[in-house]
Amino acid sequence: MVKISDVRQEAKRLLEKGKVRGVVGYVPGTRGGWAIPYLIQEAERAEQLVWDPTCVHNLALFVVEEKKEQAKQKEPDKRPLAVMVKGCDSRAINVLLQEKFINREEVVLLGVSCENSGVVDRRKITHLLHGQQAGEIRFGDNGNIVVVVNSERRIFDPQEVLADRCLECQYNFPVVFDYFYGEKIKKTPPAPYAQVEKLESFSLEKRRQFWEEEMARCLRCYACRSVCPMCYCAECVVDPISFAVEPTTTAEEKAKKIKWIEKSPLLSENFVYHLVRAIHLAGRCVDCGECERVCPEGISIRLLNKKLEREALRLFNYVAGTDSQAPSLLSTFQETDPEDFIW
Amino acid sequence: MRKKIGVFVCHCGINIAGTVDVKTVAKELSQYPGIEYAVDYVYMCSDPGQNMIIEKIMEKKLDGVVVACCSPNLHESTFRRAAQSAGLNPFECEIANIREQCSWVHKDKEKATEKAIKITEGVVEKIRWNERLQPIKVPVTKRALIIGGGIAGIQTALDLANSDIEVVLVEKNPSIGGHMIQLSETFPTLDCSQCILTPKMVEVSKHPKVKLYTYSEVQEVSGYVGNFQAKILQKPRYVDPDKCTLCDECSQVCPVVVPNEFDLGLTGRKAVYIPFPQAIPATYTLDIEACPGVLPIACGKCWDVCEPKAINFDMQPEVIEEKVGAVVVATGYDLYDKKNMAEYGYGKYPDVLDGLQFERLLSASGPTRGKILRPSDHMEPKEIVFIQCAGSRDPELHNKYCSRICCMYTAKHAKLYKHHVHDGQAYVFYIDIRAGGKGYEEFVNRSMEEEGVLYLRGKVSKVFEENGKLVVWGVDTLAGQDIEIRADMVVLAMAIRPSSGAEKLAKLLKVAQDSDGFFAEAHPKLRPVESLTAGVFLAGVAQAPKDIPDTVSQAGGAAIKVVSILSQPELLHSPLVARVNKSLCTGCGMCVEVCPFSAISLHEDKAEVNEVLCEGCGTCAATCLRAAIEVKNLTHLQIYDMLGVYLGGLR
Amino acid sequence: MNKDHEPRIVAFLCKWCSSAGSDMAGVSRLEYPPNVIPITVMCSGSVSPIYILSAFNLGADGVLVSGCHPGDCHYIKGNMYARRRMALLKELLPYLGLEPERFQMSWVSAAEGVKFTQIIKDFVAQLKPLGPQTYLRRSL
Amino acid sequence: MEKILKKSDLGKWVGKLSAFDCYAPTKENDHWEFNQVTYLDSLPEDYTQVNVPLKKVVLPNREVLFNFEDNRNGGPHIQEVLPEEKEVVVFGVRGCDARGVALLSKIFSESSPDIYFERRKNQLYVVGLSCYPLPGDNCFCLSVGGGPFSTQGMDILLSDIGRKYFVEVLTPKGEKLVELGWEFFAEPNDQDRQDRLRREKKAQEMFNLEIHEAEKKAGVLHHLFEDKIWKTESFRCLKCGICTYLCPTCHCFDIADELASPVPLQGKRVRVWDTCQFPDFTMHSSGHNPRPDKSSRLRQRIMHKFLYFVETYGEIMCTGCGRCVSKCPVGIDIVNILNRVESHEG
Repeated sequence: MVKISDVRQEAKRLLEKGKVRGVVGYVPGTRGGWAIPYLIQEAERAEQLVWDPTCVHNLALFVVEEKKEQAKQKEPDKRPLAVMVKGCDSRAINVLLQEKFINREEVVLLGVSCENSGVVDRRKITHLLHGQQAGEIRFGDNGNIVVVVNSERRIFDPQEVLADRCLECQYNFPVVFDYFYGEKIKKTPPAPYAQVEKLESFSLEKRRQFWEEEMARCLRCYACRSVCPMCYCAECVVDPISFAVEPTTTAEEKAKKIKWIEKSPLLSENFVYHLVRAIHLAGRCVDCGECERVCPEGISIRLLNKKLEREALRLFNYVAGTDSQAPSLLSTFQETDPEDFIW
Repeated sequence: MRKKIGVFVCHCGINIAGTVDVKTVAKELSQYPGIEYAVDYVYMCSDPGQNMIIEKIMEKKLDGVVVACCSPNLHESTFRRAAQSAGLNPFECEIANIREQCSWVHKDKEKATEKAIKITEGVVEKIRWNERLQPIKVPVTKRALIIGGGIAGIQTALDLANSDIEVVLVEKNPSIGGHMIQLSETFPTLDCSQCILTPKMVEVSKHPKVKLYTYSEVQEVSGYVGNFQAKILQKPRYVDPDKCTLCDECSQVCPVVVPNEFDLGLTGRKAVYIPFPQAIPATYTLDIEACPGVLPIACGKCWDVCEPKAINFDMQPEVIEEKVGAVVVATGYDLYDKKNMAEYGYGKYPDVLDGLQFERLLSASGPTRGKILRPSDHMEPKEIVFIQCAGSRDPELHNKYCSRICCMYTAKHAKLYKHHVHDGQAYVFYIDIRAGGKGYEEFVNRSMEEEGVLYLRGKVSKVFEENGKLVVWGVDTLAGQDIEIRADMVVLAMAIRPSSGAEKLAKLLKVAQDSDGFFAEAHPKLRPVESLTAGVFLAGVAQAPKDIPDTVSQAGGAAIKVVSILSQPELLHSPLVARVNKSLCTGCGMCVEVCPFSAISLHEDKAEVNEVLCEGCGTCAATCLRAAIEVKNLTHLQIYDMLGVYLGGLR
Repeated sequence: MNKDHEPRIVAFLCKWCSSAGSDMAGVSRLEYPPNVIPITVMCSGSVSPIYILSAFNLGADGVLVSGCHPGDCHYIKGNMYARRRMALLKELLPYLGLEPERFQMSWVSAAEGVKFTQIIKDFVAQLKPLGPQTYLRRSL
Repeated sequence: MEKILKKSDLGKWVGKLSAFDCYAPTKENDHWEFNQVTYLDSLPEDYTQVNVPLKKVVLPNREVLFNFEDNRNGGPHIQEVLPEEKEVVVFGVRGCDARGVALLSKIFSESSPDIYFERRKNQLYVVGLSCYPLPGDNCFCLSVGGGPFSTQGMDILLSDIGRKYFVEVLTPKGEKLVELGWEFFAEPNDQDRQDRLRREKKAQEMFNLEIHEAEKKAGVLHHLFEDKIWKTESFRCLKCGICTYLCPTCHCFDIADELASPVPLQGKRVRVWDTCQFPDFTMHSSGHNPRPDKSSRLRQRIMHKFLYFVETYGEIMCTGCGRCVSKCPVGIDIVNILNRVESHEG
């Protein structure tokens, strides 16, 4: 079991000694028992840190955000940033290292194990509690999840309440870390690609229908993009204007910004947006599932990522975020790569 | 400002006009937004056609010209020259291919015309964003680095030096000469190898344009075509060549004996030695590995006896930097390692020799002064077996390729053996006889017919010793019977392998190797002496097994390729290269990983393109997740606009 | 389904092999349907997936990417990277319900005018029965 | 005008409204949305709140303003496009959403009328449904001038009082709807009125979220432009558009030209949703961005609702629907922030 007091103590020590410029971790949120990401900069606040199944966020995102923030500072604080990482967060960190977006010295990783369990899916909990508010959600024994409702303790089987991504996860403990809390229990999900395979078993027409219904709902709020630690480009293909503008940029250069995708949430544009997003994440997505969690319309975004994840594994034997030294999926090749699809 | 574009539609006689309604193409284009002028003409590439383009550029003040005609592979340069003569930048002229990709492949005139219009409109959209570019000028260091001092390196060096190009010749051994200097006679004329090589060795060493580094190795090469910087490590030889008088006193007092590499271990040498009498530079070398110690206290006998005080124990390794404009790899070969040939008793029985050892036996300067004697008992072998393809043409166990020289030198060996041992019998086991060179076939036939050498087609399965004889078990596949020969000596025509340092050198020069480890040529037929790395050339066996005449020819070829680069005041490189948008680059280095030419590197977390190395393939552009790198004049925007036109009219 | 639909195809051809191969088809006067508009790029390795998505978005009924055979790439290995990228795209598009026939990759050398011609014929033939591609096509 | 409609008569009444496009909450996956319906037998018992608020009917996330075409011969040609003439009835609108449209009218109708908004609003008939019990844990309409039985912005308000609806007909438009099915409406008695009132009272007691003295926040916020709360609270902000896109009152938009064909030039000018939370929202052509970071954007969202709008229109631009609190992926809580600024004002 992760002893949160150990994490708090280490966070406190790091802050007191000035070894880090802050600790990104989970603290209790304002509404119900749901944790929120927080940047702790005062040692005494380290006591607020929590680790429970509501710690759904991928904190690698905040490493990216903080890095960008520091880059804007005239006198950047060069000290590393400490960050609590779960298995998927740590794999995201690995991809960021692989892509040299961050250096290893820039982060102190407080690795927390998911305790042979995972984080919960808010929708599933809400459904199970019939709208009642959970007061507290914590890890139980054997991967079970304990939910306290109106001071009544209820125990749920992980299958009932865990996020799908956790039920399909093989890395429920950090793969890169400076400190490790909890146990390394290797999980073997029975069918990590079952949902992908199910969709594949549909006829083309049915698949098309499925995705049309999904894509039609997209509001283009870009929460899926914004929450993704891999979407750290300065300028996105869907941005209508260029962020690479300096005072010296000429009007002609500005006119060169290509509008690949219209801003309107037209079905076709939503499709292209999500396709580009998926392709850009090929070999980079660590399936933290945040994109799908944050989607206000509940679009099955993971099904796209998961498909490419499976193809990367099946065709190229590649798993994202496991080796920060290896070349990326698409910046390397094997002579023996499949080509039976080529005429 | 919007470009003023002119469109010139060629009839190409009826080649285009027969299928494409060129008048309609010109008319449609004249109404296309931003088109200043559009016209058709019977032969645009003719002088009147070109003159019309030139006149219209000036008259209409055009700053973009699209010629709709044949494939750009044919007349792009013609029309760009014409545009240039009217004051345009060559990149303000583009070709729309409406012949090979349109009129010649379609029959339906209406559809072909429609397609020709689209193609031309697309090129108009492309040219709108074309930048005026100038060829990238690269200064040239008029010097060449040649790695390897065998016949390939020597010949290249001489050809270059005689073309007034300074040469830096690096040889890792104490003397130049390579394997050729070890040979006795050369096929098919049987002239003495040393006699024909030593004049060249002397010439190269005395040539004012040649700087020779022996006992040296290339450690590092940076830069690019025209501008390489090489770091050369010169190993200390502890003997000052200028003072050494070759009196041999040192060698006589030296207490250490080690196998002599030059004789392939058939003789010994001292720790301080001269590899062979004609060595160049003509000096002794102290083999520090073998020497009991450079401290006088340990031995120092040589130092004591050396009157001119040429021996200097304080010599240090030295790293020398040389700037050169081109590099020639002439690193030659090594024989296939002994340990791989256990079935023939090679390395186990002293009388199983490899081809090079046999050359030494045959050589007048060799261990036996040219007499053929068995290393074991110094008896003349009366029965001798030559085994060809030892380690070659055997994809399962050894090397899959043919080592190419063995058929000929085995024929030579057998012939020379008969010259020495008139009453001896020579057998040759072979798979095929490959004697494709000038005079080669005749040479082999003479060995068989005049010398009575017995050629047996088949493989040898085993060689073992029994009662002082080497028993050779083989099979004659022509007669279909097993053969046992009780021989006095066995000579293996061992496969040749790329020189042991080839892999390291390939990495250091960023030159590709083929699957056998030989340096890969840029094109197997059309660019056999160039590597895929601009400014790095190949000569001799380093590229593939070959004999002396081929090596000399290739050396000459490599030399002229070097001259063609270094004779120019500056190199011109295509400006269609990748460019980084630094504000978008995040320094992930994926472009660095995919660039086939190592043209991209990271500096301060941003990608940087070396425009001289970049070939403009654009693999980086498709790899970059942030569209932070693209190739000039074929940008994402240009592709997007072309797509827009080609697919336009979603109405 | 509109059987008479003339599919609109964009073909990204690498300059050194496939575009030269299409020139060869021309020189040999081989005939193929005029449904393809070629875009010559330097190397198949330079074809970004977004070119293909954008082509469909702008109304292409089919997209072809053609490069040098493995080992023949003018730029040594650009086509090898292309092969990986396109393999993923080839998997992804039908997963979303786009007919797999609409996107194709091929190897065509400079000498293979006949092969190029056949590829275009086959591609057009397999696209015709599918009718217009409206799935990813922008309709305002 | 007050009426009574038996629940079992709802479908019959809606059947009389065939001249209208009728919308009602339907369940998609696990959330509710307004979708067009051909019949409506009942309003679902488990209905809480739609995901995308009513504003999408009057301010759709894509509004075509005009078509343009650059003919080769004829030069540019522009053709105005107005919303389709079609009257729309939306059933089951909660008070917060109806108030949202009412607040939007202040911007799009009152000061300088927007023809697209005007037409859509004029064609819209809002049939509200009062909130008992409260639809969500994060409702706080009561503290921002609304309430579970608010009628602002509605034409009719239905209140569930057991087996029947207590019907408040609020506008001539409402009267028109009732008129079409007059036979199904009865007069309420005192018991009905009491039932309705009792439920309203009860509902008002159910709130567990409130902004203390929301109307005074403007005065407080006035001094907090440089406060560090924006930085600490926005640290976790994703800069996505959920809070604003799902807000019943957020109405920022972008104007874009969408091309059907580049040559000949042909396309549409459209108005699409945009949000102050996107980094490019305030980006100048020069590259300068006056709201360069998440903290300035979070501040803008709150200031606009509780200070700037109050200064201009005298009302808070928040209807307390709670969506931004519930839907924020990182738990940014406008109520909590506003209550905290009060506490450290002194």
